[in-house]
Amino acid sequence: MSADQSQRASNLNVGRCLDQYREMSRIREFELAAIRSAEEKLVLGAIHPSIGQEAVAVGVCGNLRREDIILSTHRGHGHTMAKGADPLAMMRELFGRAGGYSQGKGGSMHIADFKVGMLGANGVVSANINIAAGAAHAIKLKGGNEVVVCFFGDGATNRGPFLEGLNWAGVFGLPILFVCEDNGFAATTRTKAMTYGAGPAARAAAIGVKTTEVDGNDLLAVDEIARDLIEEARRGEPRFLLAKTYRLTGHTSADAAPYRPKEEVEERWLNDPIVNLRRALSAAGASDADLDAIAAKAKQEMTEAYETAKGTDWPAKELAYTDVQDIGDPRKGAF
Amino acid sequence: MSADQSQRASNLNVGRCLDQYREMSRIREFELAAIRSAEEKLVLGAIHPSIGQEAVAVGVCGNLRREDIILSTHRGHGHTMAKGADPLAMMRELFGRAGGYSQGKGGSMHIADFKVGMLGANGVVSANINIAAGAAHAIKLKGGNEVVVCFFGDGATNRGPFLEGLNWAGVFGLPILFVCEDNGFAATTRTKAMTYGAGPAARAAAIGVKTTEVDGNDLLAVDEIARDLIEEARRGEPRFLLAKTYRLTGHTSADAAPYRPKEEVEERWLNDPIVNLRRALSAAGASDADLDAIAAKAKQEMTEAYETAKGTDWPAKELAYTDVQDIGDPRKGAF
Amino acid sequence: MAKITYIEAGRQALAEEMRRDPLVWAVGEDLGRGGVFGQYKGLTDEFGSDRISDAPISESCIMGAAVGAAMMGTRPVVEMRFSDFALCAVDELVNQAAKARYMFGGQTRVPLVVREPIGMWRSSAAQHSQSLEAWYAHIPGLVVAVPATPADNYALLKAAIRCDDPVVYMEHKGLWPLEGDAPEEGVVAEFGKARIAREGADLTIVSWSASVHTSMEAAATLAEAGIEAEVIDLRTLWPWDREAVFASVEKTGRLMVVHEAVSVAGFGAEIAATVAESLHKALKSPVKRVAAPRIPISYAPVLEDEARVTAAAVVAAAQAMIAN
Amino acid sequence: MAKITYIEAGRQALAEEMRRDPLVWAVGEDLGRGGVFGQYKGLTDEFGSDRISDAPISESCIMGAAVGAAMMGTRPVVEMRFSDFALCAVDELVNQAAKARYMFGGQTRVPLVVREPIGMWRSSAAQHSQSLEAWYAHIPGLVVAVPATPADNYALLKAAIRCDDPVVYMEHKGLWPLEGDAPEEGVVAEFGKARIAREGADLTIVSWSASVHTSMEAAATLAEAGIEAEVIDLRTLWPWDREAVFASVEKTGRLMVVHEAVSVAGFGAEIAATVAESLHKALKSPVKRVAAPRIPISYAPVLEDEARVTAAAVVAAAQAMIAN
Ligand SMILES: Cc1ncc(C[n+]2csc(CCOP(=O)(O)OP(=O)(O)O)c2C)c(N)n1
Ligand SMILES: Cc1ncc(C[n+]2csc(CCOP(=O)(O)OP(=O)(O)O)c2C)c(N)n1
Ligand SMILES: [Mg+2]
Ligand SMILES: [Mg+2]
Repeated sequence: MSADQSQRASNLNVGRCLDQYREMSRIREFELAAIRSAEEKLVLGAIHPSIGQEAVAVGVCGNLRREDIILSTHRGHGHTMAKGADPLAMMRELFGRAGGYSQGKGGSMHIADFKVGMLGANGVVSANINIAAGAAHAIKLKGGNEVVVCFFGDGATNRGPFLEGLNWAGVFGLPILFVCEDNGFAATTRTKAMTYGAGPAARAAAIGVKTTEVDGNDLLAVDEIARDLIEEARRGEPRFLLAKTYRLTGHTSADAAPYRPKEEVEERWLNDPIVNLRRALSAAGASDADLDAIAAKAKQEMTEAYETAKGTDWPAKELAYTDVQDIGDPRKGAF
Repeated sequence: MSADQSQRASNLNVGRCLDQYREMSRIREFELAAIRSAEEKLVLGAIHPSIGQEAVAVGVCGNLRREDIILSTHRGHGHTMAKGADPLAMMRELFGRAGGYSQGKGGSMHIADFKVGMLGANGVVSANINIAAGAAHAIKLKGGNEVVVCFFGDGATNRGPFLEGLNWAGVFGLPILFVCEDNGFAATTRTKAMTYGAGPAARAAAIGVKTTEVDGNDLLAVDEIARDLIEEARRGEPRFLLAKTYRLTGHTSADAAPYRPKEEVEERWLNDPIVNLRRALSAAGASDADLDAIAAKAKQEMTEAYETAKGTDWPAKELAYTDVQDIGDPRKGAF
Repeated sequence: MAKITYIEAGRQALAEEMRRDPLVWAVGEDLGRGGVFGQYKGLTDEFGSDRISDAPISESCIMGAAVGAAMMGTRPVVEMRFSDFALCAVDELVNQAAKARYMFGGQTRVPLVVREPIGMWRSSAAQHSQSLEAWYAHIPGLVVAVPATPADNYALLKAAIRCDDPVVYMEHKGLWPLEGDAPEEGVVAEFGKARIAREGADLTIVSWSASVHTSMEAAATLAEAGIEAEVIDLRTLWPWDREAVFASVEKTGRLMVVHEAVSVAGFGAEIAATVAESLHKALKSPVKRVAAPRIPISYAPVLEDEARVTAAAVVAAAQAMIAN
Repeated sequence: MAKITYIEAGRQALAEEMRRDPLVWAVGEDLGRGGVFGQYKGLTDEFGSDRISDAPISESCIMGAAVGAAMMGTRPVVEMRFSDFALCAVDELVNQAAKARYMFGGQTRVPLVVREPIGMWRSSAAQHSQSLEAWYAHIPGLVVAVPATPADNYALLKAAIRCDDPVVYMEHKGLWPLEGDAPEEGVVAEFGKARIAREGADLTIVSWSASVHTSMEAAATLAEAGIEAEVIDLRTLWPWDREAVFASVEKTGRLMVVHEAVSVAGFGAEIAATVAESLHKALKSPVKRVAAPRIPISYAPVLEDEARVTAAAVVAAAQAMIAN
């Protein structure tokens, strides 16, 4: 491992890292439970697992306050949990049941938890970038001290909002950190094949947003760098973080990803961010017993969420007509 | 003047430069006639004069072949004439008369002359960038040897198509030169105030498109640099040229531009690209008499265009229903 | 009675709402210099450049940022300059603003006003003249306001700013200089309540925005011929005042809808279809739409006029209906 | 008779047109791997990656580049994946593609096909389920095709690719696996010609896309009750086959329009209004629309179904009409 990696490993805070290990394990187990549930047709729509990318979600969100804001994408389970959302309410949403975060109206791509500052996943790639800039704009107008973190993928950097939203954040001096999870793929396409030039970081820097790159599979690195960037952003200097990682599953739980060689994926599994963190924790003296217990507890929590969600009723159908808007009767003129 | 300026001045080709002086004078006189006509309400809609920016249009288009393609913006009169369009058909379009380039359907912002490879001005800022990329894409698919030049303003570089179109040109290796006319303004706003970072050139370079900057008020410089960039682009390597210039008039002919100090404008007039070129030509031995004659002839040509356009009939009203589309009757269900 | 122009009425409404509520702010290109039509003139002096904010030429970010800022509790008023340019921000308006509250199960609101000036205005041609109000009326989650008078541009804009739903607020460019009675100060319109612009017993003309004036002109001409048209100004298309329209048609037995937009799939179809569905037996003659042909809008006046609904066309159609 | 699926019919139509005309090419995200629904599977092997082209996630450039490529004489087939994502490219389609020929006085054509899969499809929720065909029918310059059967997805797609106008080509995601009679090889549909899917004398049901099947199911149920519905599949909305609809309504005296999209300002309003305007006296009962409430589409089936037009709803409405 590199010099500053060993540096970090040596002065690692075991208590904090155990928490982060717990969070990463919980996300992993949530995704695994969701994938199983999709196979069982309990999950009704498409899901985009974040397996392999947990260190980015946990490393970044671990440096946020409850009142801080995040926005996510179609691949949002990890970010949402890392910000403090309840996996049962998430699982219920994936199952389209009562008590889901969106009352069963949204599903995986439209989970939000405004109580913990999670302003929503999004089904439209790159669309959350402008919305996030606006959330930060509101914080500035209100003189608040919160910061916004906007997560998006490498593929999102080929859409217009990437340019418009970063420029906006800079022009207005907004408290926002843009986090690009570069997992190498945009659905079934290798993002590089459709991206000219040096890529997202170079583009962000050219727009004027100070940019940092990090190994997104190294929780300790993400944690340390995110801490600084978030505090700089909080002062109204937008920041951009490119986290290099890898999508260990297919694009959706239904995607076997035949378009990439088995060897590539196997090799990437050797760089599993959870295993990496566990290795560092062991080196720092954490016992296998404790670490196993954390993982087991996470698995059990998600199994319970799965069971409970499975046993939950469908939402009442009247809900289809609520929260459309205040003005006007949505039933008018129908059927 | 700078070293390479004097260098250029010394080996300037008088014959070629006289032609360019003629073109710039014709554009200037066209714009002046159009502005007068707008005051007389002969021009019906808004016009955006290119006075002060003639060297960019002429310097770039002077290196194109007839079959090469250009796309322009709302400020497109200069580009259009420089590519070989007929000022009378343009003036008629501005006056909404028969025989106008768009049969009176488009006006100033929708002039095109497909015969000379001018694929249209555009009323939507930045929209021509994607269209131009597509035109170049078609050339590549057809195995043609033409090149596309896309002109747009500095303000256009804050819209998504700037990112999407440049990336597209690079990914597909298209024969296109992007020319950004940086005149400092986006309507009544100083573009810099709404643009974060180092600006258009840095952004283009970060997207991976090789970028060059030029003094857009120095015809000799634009001519020389454009020649090289166009030949490189023709080989399927997209290029970006940032031409620094200044909008000597208001945003539209009706805009007195009170938002900028008189002194600033007066100072910029001292850098009039036409005067600059004339100075170089005189130094190279061109006689005032010849230069005056060229300017006078240009003025006369545009006065005649004005007179002829003024005396031209309105289009036949049946034309309102033609060229909508092949399929379906546009009159159905109306009135 | 005091008079005011349509543009000034909107300016005053915004200023008053900004005084009343510090969370209201406006954003758009060139607002610092008063906006492209002068709708914001002088407001920067009073409210500063944070609340009357310039913007880069970034329509999708202007709209998208407004969605985020609205979800965070501010009340942005977005200026799109020409409704045509709002077509650069449709995902933000239709996929995001209109659906966020619903998709997130009621956890948020998007109290956003999008000002989208519509309509023909001098020779502005196909990319600066469209009227696409029917599009937004079709989208669940959106409110659509289409003021025809200075008083309504005041009262409806205030209502739009106070509304917790995203409101597509379509002023007509041709009406900016229109003078009319000043509204009662502080009055806030109720969405979905039409205005009877003129009473009449022979036929009902339903209209909105600039076409209300075309309809009134036609009604005056018809009156000379002894035909009394009742002219209804809908003021908002979603919701639209079904009750007022039904009551009038039950009285007159005849419905004509007049609008500037293209007739095919225009909002006139919704009104005509609804009345035909609900009041078939009350109709003395078939419902009738008077709207534009399906052509882009031209630059030359002779061509532009082919897309323009004139009072003469309304009169002719009305006489044909009565004769029928 | 040979059978074919809806998705395969489209794939074959594209392949045949690409063989016939080297200027036809397709572009969209992930096409190299067959496209998100497999509509392009195997085509790269035959035509190469220049003609079955991947694209960055750049909807506005995909559409905008197609406009430029079409003006330069190629015939791009653009894949938007979900019609919802096409909302990121509305300026390119509506302000540019639809208007270029007209704005430039006939100097160019924009022979572009935009494939925009529409409709509800499993639990896809509000941003992956919309049907906005009415929007595009409202825009001068655009053709709108909405195939309901495998045979039509073949014949209409071929017609769209050969058409010199920009065509918004809306396949229904729920129909991909639908099996039906294979079309006669090489057949090219004529736009604006409806298909009588079922003959009947008691009422006319006009529909398109997936709703045609809902209507047919309803018609079968109605037949058991002795009500003979004539079901018309419009196939294209612009142009739409007024003559066929009028002829049927003159025979049956009753018009019902059934579609999946929101009822308010949906294209059903255009058809109902047109029939009410033109055939008032021939109507034995009021025109009727059966379409979706004005709500976003939900994820959970019980909620999603509230936005779904069912055969039962069509049957109930038809019985009410007949009783009327
Ligand atoms: C505007 C838009 N275009 C296309 C899609 C379809 N789509 C969903 S996810 C995805 C890939 C996104 O790649 P990236 O941004 O790298 O995120 P990742 O999936 O890798 O996390 C695509 C193309 C979409 N949802 N929105
Ligand atoms: C999408 C869009 N937004 C706004 C406008 C209004 N508008 C017309 S020209 C202009 C300024 C453009 O500035 P720039 O690109 O620098 O070109 P310049 O006028 O300086 O030549 C604006 C904002 C428009 N036409 N299109
Ligand atoms: Mg990715
Ligand atoms: Mg400029």
